[in-house]
Amino acid sequence: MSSAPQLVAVLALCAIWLAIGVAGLAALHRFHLVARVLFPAGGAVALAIVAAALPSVWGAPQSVVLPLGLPGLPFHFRLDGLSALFLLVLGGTSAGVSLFSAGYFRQSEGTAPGLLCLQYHVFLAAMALVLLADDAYAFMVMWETMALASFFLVISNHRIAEIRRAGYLYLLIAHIGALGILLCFGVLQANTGDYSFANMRAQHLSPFWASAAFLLALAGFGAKAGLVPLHVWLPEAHPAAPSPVSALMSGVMLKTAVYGFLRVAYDLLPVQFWWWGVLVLALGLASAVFGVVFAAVQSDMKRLLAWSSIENIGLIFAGIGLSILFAAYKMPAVAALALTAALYHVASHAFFKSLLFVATGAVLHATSQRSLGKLGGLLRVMPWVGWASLLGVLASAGLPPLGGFVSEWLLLQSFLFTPGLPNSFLNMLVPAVAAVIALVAALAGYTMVKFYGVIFLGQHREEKLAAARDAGSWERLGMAWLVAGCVVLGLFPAQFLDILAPVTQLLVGASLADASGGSNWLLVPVSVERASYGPLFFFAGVAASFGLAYFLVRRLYHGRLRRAAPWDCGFPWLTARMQDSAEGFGQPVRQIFEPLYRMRRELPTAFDARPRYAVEVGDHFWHWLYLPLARLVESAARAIGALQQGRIAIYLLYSFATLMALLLWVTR
Amino acid sequence: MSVLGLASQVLEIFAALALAPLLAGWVGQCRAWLQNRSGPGLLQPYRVLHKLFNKDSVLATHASPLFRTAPYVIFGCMTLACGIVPTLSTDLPLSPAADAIALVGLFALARVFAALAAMDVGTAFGSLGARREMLIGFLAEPALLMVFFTAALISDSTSLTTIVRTLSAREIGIQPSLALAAVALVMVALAENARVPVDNPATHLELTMVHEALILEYSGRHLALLEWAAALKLFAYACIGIALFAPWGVAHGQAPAALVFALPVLVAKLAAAGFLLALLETVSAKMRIFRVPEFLGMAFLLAVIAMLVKILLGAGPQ
Amino acid sequence: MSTLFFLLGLPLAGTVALALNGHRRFAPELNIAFSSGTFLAAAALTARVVAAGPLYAMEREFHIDALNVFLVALTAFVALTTAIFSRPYMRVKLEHGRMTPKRLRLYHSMYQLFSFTMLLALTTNNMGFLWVAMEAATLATVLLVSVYRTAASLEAAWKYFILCGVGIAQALFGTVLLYMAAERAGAGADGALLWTHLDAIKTSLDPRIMALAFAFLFVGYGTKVGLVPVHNWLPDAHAEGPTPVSAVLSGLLLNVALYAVLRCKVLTDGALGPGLAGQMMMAFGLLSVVVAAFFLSRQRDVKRMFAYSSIEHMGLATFAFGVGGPIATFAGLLHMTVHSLIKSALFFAVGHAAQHAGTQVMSEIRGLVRVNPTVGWGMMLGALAILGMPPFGVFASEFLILTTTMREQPWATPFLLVALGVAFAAVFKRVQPMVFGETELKPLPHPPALIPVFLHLGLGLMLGLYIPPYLEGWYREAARMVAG
Amino acid sequence: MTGLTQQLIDLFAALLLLLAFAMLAQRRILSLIHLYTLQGAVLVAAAAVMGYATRQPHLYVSAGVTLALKVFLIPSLLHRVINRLNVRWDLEMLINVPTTLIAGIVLVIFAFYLAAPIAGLAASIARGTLGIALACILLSFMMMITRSKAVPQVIGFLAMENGLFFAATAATYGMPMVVELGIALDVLVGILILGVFMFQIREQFDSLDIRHLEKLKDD
Repeated sequence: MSSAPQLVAVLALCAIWLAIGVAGLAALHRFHLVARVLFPAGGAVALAIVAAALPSVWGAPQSVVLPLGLPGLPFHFRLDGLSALFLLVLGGTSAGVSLFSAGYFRQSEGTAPGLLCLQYHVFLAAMALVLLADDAYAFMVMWETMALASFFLVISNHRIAEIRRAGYLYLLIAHIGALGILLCFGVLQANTGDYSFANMRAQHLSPFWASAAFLLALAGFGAKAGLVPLHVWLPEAHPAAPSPVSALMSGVMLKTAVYGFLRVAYDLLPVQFWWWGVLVLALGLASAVFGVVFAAVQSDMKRLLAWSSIENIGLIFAGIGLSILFAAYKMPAVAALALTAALYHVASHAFFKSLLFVATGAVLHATSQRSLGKLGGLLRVMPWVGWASLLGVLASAGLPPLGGFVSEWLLLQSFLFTPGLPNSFLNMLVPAVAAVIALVAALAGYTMVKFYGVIFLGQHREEKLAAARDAGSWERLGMAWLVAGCVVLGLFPAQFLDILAPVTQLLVGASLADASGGSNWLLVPVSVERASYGPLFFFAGVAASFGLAYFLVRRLYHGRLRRAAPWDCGFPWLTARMQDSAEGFGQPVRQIFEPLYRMRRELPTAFDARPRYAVEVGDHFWHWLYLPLARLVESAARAIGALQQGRIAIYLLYSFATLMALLLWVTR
Repeated sequence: MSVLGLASQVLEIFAALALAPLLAGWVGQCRAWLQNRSGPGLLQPYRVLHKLFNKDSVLATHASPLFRTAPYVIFGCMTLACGIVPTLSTDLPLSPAADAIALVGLFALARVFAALAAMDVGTAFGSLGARREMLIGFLAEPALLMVFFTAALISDSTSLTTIVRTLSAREIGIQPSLALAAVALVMVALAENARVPVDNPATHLELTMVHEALILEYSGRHLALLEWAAALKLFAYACIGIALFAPWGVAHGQAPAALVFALPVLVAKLAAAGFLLALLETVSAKMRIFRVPEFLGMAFLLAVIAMLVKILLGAGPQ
Repeated sequence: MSTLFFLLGLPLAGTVALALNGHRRFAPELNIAFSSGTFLAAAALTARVVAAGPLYAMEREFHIDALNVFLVALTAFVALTTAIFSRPYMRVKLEHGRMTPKRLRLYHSMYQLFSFTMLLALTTNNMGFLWVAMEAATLATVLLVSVYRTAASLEAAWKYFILCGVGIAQALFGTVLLYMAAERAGAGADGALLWTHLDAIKTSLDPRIMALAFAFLFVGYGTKVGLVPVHNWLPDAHAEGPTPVSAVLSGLLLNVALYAVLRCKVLTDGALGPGLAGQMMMAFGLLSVVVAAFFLSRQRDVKRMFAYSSIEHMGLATFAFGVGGPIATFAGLLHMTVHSLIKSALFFAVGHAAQHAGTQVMSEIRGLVRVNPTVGWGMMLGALAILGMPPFGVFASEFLILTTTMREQPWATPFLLVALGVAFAAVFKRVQPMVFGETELKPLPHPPALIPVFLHLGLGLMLGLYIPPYLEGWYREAARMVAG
Repeated sequence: MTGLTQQLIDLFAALLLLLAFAMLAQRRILSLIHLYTLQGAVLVAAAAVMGYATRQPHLYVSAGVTLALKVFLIPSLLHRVINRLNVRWDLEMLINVPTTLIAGIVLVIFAFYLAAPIAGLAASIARGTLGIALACILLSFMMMITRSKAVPQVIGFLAMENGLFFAATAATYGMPMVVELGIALDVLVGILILGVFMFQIREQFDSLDIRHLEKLKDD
C-alpha cells in the first residue's frame, strides 16, 4: 500500500466525500449543518485531492486493488498522469463549486438538503473513481453511479414535469451510451475473461476488432460528452439541474467522457488508424458548429450555456481527432500539440463553464428568472456576480489573455501542421476545417456578448430586478476561486504545460516541453520562429497602454464627468423594452444559419389588431432522428403487442408452433 | 532583447499613435478630393480629438463602470495591435508575445468590449449597434484568420515578424494565393473599419449605422479615445496589408539606418493605401445591412480558397 | 438428513396447519413462522453442503449439489421475506374486502404448499419428481392467482392453468423420452430417472432421442420460465394475482423452471455435445429479451409491466446459459439470483404503491416519494436496479453477459443493445412519474413492510460490489457443472 | 404369444389414434366425454396386455390406477360438471372440421416422421407405437386449439395426458411407480381444480365460453 501513497490518499479522500454524503443523509433536514459545514468540507476535500494528485502527474503510475467487485475481478485503481490531470480539473473545479453550493442551496427547494448533499458527494466521488478505475467493471460501476447520482441531482426539483422529462432523457441516453462502452470493453478484453485494463493493454486486436472497440467507445463516450447527434439530452438536462450541479456536469462530468475516450483510444488500444481521427474530427466540428449556432439563438440562459458546452466539447474532440490523425501517421510531436490543445481546453472549459453556470445560479436565485427576456442591468445590482461572469464570458469567448484563448490558439497552431500529413486528401480538407474552427470561435464571442449583455447590461427588463441582491459571501468565494482558475490558466500557460507534458508523453510519446526550450513565460509549441504566445506580456501591453492612456488623459486634460439621461432620439418614452431582446440578438445568426434550425415562426401582419410574434427553434436531429426512432419503436411495439391478444386458442397455437419448430430444428 | 529592438518597438508604437489620425485625415481628404469637395484638411482628426478631450464627459445615468472602462481597454488593445504588426522593423520585443492568431484575438477582445459597452446603457441604438458589430465581427474574424493562415502556410509560421521576414525575402511576383488573400483582406478591412460599402462613418442614419450606433452614448474624452482607437485600427489594418503583401523596406535585425529609412517608406505605403481606400469607398455604394453577411461570406470564401490554392499549387518560397 | 427433512417437512406441515388455521388472526404470523423455519433449515443445509460437499438422501432420490443449493437458499429466503411482506399487504386487502377469511386460509395454505413444491423440485434428484413438483407448483399457484375471484383473476388463472398444463405435458413427454434414452443406455429401471445417474452416463445417451427429448423438455419447462412465444400466461398471472404471489412467481417459480431447463441442458450437452441446446437457449432467450422489451413500452398496469420485465430477464439468463462457457454461465446464475431478489423487492414496493393509489394503473400512481419516501425510493432504486444500473447486482451479471457476448456471439449484441435500451426507456419512463412529481395519494392505514424491500435491495447491492467467497465458490462450481 | 400381444397392442394403438381423430371431429360435448372414457379404457387394456406380456407387475398397478382415474373418476366428474352447469350443447369450433381433420393427418405424418428414427431404439415391445402416442398428443393439442369452450378444452388437455401415458407405456413400460403415482395425483388435483374453476367462471360470466376470457391483453 505504501508504494502508492497518492493513490491511497485520493481513494481515502473519495471515501471522505462519501462519508460527507452519508452524514448529509443523517442530517437530512438540518439545513445549516449541511450547507455551512458539509459542503465546505466537500470543497476542502476537493482541494486535498488537487494536492494529492498534483505530484503524481509526474510520478510513476501507482495501483491499488480493493477487495470489492466481481469474483476474480476486484476493483483495480490506478493513478497515472492522465488520471491525475483530470483529477486536478475535478478537484480544482469542484472546490469552487462546493464553496458556492454552501451558500447556494436553499431550504425549501425540492429535495431535502441532506439528500442533495448525499447525491452531490456521491456524484463527486464517482467521478473521481471513474478517473481512477483500472478495470472495466470498476469503471462501469463508477460510470453509471456517476450518471445515476447526477440524474437524481438533475431532477431534484422533480415536481416540474419538464424537469422530469429532461432527467428521463438524460438517464436514457447515458444508459445507452454506457451499454456502448460496456460492449467496447467486451471487445477489448478479447475473450480472455480478464477485464483489467492491464490485460486490455496487452491484447493485440485485429484491425476490425480494434475499430469496433474504437467506434463503440466513440459512441458511448460521445453520448456522455454530448457529441452530435447524441447531444439532445444536454440542453435539456443542464438547465433542469440546480446550477452548481449544472456547473459540475458541464465542467467536470463531460470531461470524464473525454477522459474515458482518451483512455480507450490511446491507452487501451495499441494502434490508431487515420480514419479514426478524421471521424472524431468531423464529429467534433459538427458538434462545435451545431452547439455554437444553437447557443446563439437561445433565450434561456442555462440552455445557452448548455449548448455552448456542446460547442466546447466539440472543440475538444476536434483536437483529439487531430491528434489521433497525427499519431496514426507517426508524427508524435504534432500529435502532442493537438492533444495539448484538447487537454488545455478541458481544463479551461471546466473553470469558465462552471463559473458561468454558478453565476446563472446566483442570478436565478436573485431574480428567479432564467429567461433572458426578463433580465437585464444586473451588473449594477449584482456587481460581484457581474464582474466575475465578465471574466468567465471573456474566457468562454476565447479572448486573450484568458484560458479559452490558449487552447484555441494551440488548436489552430496544430492545424497549421496538417499540410505535413502524407495524405493529399487530408491536406485539402484541413484548411476548410481550420476555417470552421475560426468561425466557431468567432460565433462563441457573439454568443457570449449576447449572454452577458442581455443579463448584466442595459436596463432592467422587469421592475423587480432592481431589488435583486448580490450573491452571498460563500457564493462569492466560490466564484472568486473559479475566476482565479480562469485567469491563472490564461496567464500562465507555460506552467500548466508542465503538467500536461507528462500526460501527452504518456499518450502519444511526445510533449511540448521538448520544443519550448524551457521558456517559462512564452508558450512555444515548436520554436519561437514558428509561433509563440506570451499572455503575460500581452496582458502587460494592454494594461500598460490602458494605464498610460488613463494617466495621460487625466493629466493633460481633466476627469470631469456629468450624468444625464441617455439620448432618446427625441422620442420621449425610452423604455427597457426597446433594448434588443435575446431573440433579436439571435436573429442574424438565425437568418444566416437558417438551414441548421428547424424553425417555427409566427409573424404578425400589418393589420393584426393584437400582433403576436413567436419563434421556436427546434433541432433537426430531434425531428429527423429521435422522433422517427421513437415512432419506430412504438410501431414495433404495437406490432409485437398484437401477439398478446388475449385468446387462449392463439396462445396454444403459439405453443404448438413453437413445439413444431423445435422438433423440426432437432430432426433437421 | 536588444536596445535597438526596444527602440524600434517604442518608435513603432509612437509612430502608430501619431500617424493613425493622420491616416484617417488623409483618407477623408482623398475622399473629399475624389468627390470634388475641398475637405476639412489633413489635421482635422487631431483637432477633433483635442476638442473632445477638452469636453466634459456625459454619461448616461445608469451606465456602469464597464461603460467607462471600455474606451481605455479598446484603446489599449489597438495600441498593442499596432505594436505587434511589424511596420518598421522585424526585431520587436513584443512580437513573441503575440502572433497573428493573438492579433485576431486582440481585435476580437476590443470588439467584444465595444459591444458590451454599447449594450450597457440599454438604449435601442446601443444594442442594435452591438448586435450588428458582433455580426460583422463573427464573419470578418475567421476571414482575417484565414488570410493570416495563408501567409502562415507560406512562411511556416504564425509569428508576424517571421512572416514579414519570409515574405520580404521573396522576389516580387504575383502569387495567386496571396492575391486572393489580399482581396479577402481588403474586404475584411472595409467591414471591420466601418467603411463603405458596409458602413458609412459619416452618417448617423439610424437604420444603417453600425459603428456610430455603437458609440452613440459616448462623449468627451471617452469618445476621443474611441475615435483614436478607430483610427489606430484602420492604421493597424493598413499595416497588416502592407506587412503581408508589400513587406519591402522593413528593417531587419540590427540596422539603425534601415530603421530610419523604414519610416518614410511606411508613410509612402500608407498614403497609397489610404488613397486606395478612399477610391474604393467612392466608387462603391453602401449596401443593405442584410447583404453584409454575403459580402463577408465572400471574403471568408476567398480567404479559404487562397489557402486551398496555396496547398494545391504548393506555391511559396521553399 | 434431518435438515432436508425439515426443509421439506416444514412447508408441508405449514400447508396442513394453515389449511386449518389460515383464516385466524395469527395466521400471517404462523405463515412467517413456518417460512422462517424453512429458511433456517435451508441455511443449515447450505452450511452443510458448503462444509461437506454434495449430499444425497433417501436412496439418492434427493440430491443437493452446487447448482441447487444456492437456489434452495434463495427460494427459502424469498419465501420468508414475501411472507413478511404479505402480512400488512393482506391485512389491507382484508379490510378492503377483497380477501375473506376463507380465501385467506386458502391463500396461506397454498403459499406453504407452493414453497414446498419449489423446494421439492429443487432438491429432488429424480427427473420424474421434478416434473411432478413443477406440475404441483402450477396447481398451487393457480389457486393463489385466482384467490381474489375477480373476473380478471379467474381469466388469468385459467390461462395460466391451461397454458402451463399443456406446456408441462410436453415436458412429461420429454421426460418419457429421457427415460427411454436412459434405459437404452443401460441404466437400471430404478436409477434411470435419477439425474446424478443420468449425468454419469450422459455421453452414452442416444443423441437422437436426447435431441427430441430436449425439444419437448425445453418447450415444457420453457413455458414456465416464460420464454417468448410461450410466455403468454405470465403477464396475466402476475398482474391479476395478489402481489406477494407475483413476487414469488417472478422470484422463485421462474428460477426453478429455468433450473429444470439447466438440468436437462447438461444431459443434452453430454449426449449431443455442446451446440444444439445452447443454440436453442440463445435463440429463445434472445427472442424473449427483445420481444419483452417491446412489450414493456406498451404497458399501463404496473405489475404487468414488471411481469414483462421478468420475461426479459429470464430471457437474458437463458441466453447467457445458451452462450455457455464459464463466464457466461456464471453470469446467468448470478442473474437468476439478483433478478429474483430485486424483482421480488420491486413487487413488494409496487404492492404498497398500488395500495396507496388503490389501482395498478400506472398513470394514476403519482409522486410516491412525497407520500411515502421509503416506498418511493424503494421502487425507484428497485426499478433502476432491475434496469441494470450499477452498483446493483443485475448490472454485474449484465456486464459479464454483454461483454462475453460481444466476443463470443457478436451478432446478438445489436439485439441485446436495442432490447436493453428500449426496456430502459419503457420502464423508466413510467416509473419516474410514479415516484416523483406531484401527488394526491393518501398514506397507508398500516405501516408498509419495508424490511423485505430494502433487505433485498441491499443484497442486490452487495452482489454488485462484493460476492462473498463461499457464494462465489458455489457459482463457480455450478457454472462448471452447467457449462461442462 | 408375442405375436398376439404385439398385434393387440398395435390394435389398441390404432384405436387410440382413431379415438383421437374422433374427438377432434366431435361436436357434441357428451360424446366427447364418452370418447374420452373409451380412450381411457383402451389405455387400461393396452397397459394390462403389456403387463401380461412382459410380466411387469407395476404395469398392472398403473393400469388399475388409470382405470379408476380415467375411466371412472374423471368421466363421472365431467358428467357432473356438465349436468350441474347444464352445458350439453353442441360445440362451436374455431376452425371447421374438414380443415381440422386434414391438419390432423398432416400432424400424424409428422409425428411418424419424428418417431420413426427413435422408435427402433426403444426396448419395449410396443416400440412401434411411439409414433402413434406422439400423434395422439399432437392431435389433442390441436383439439385444444380449435375449441372455444372450457369443457372441451379440458377434455383435450386430459386426452393429451392419455397420449402421454400411452407414450410412457409404449416407450418404457411406464415410468417408475412413484413417479406415476405422483403424475396421477397431479392429474386428479388438476381436474378437481379445473372443475371448481368452471363453476367460478360460470358464476362470473354466466357462460363457459372461453371467449369471455379474452380481456387480458395488450392492445
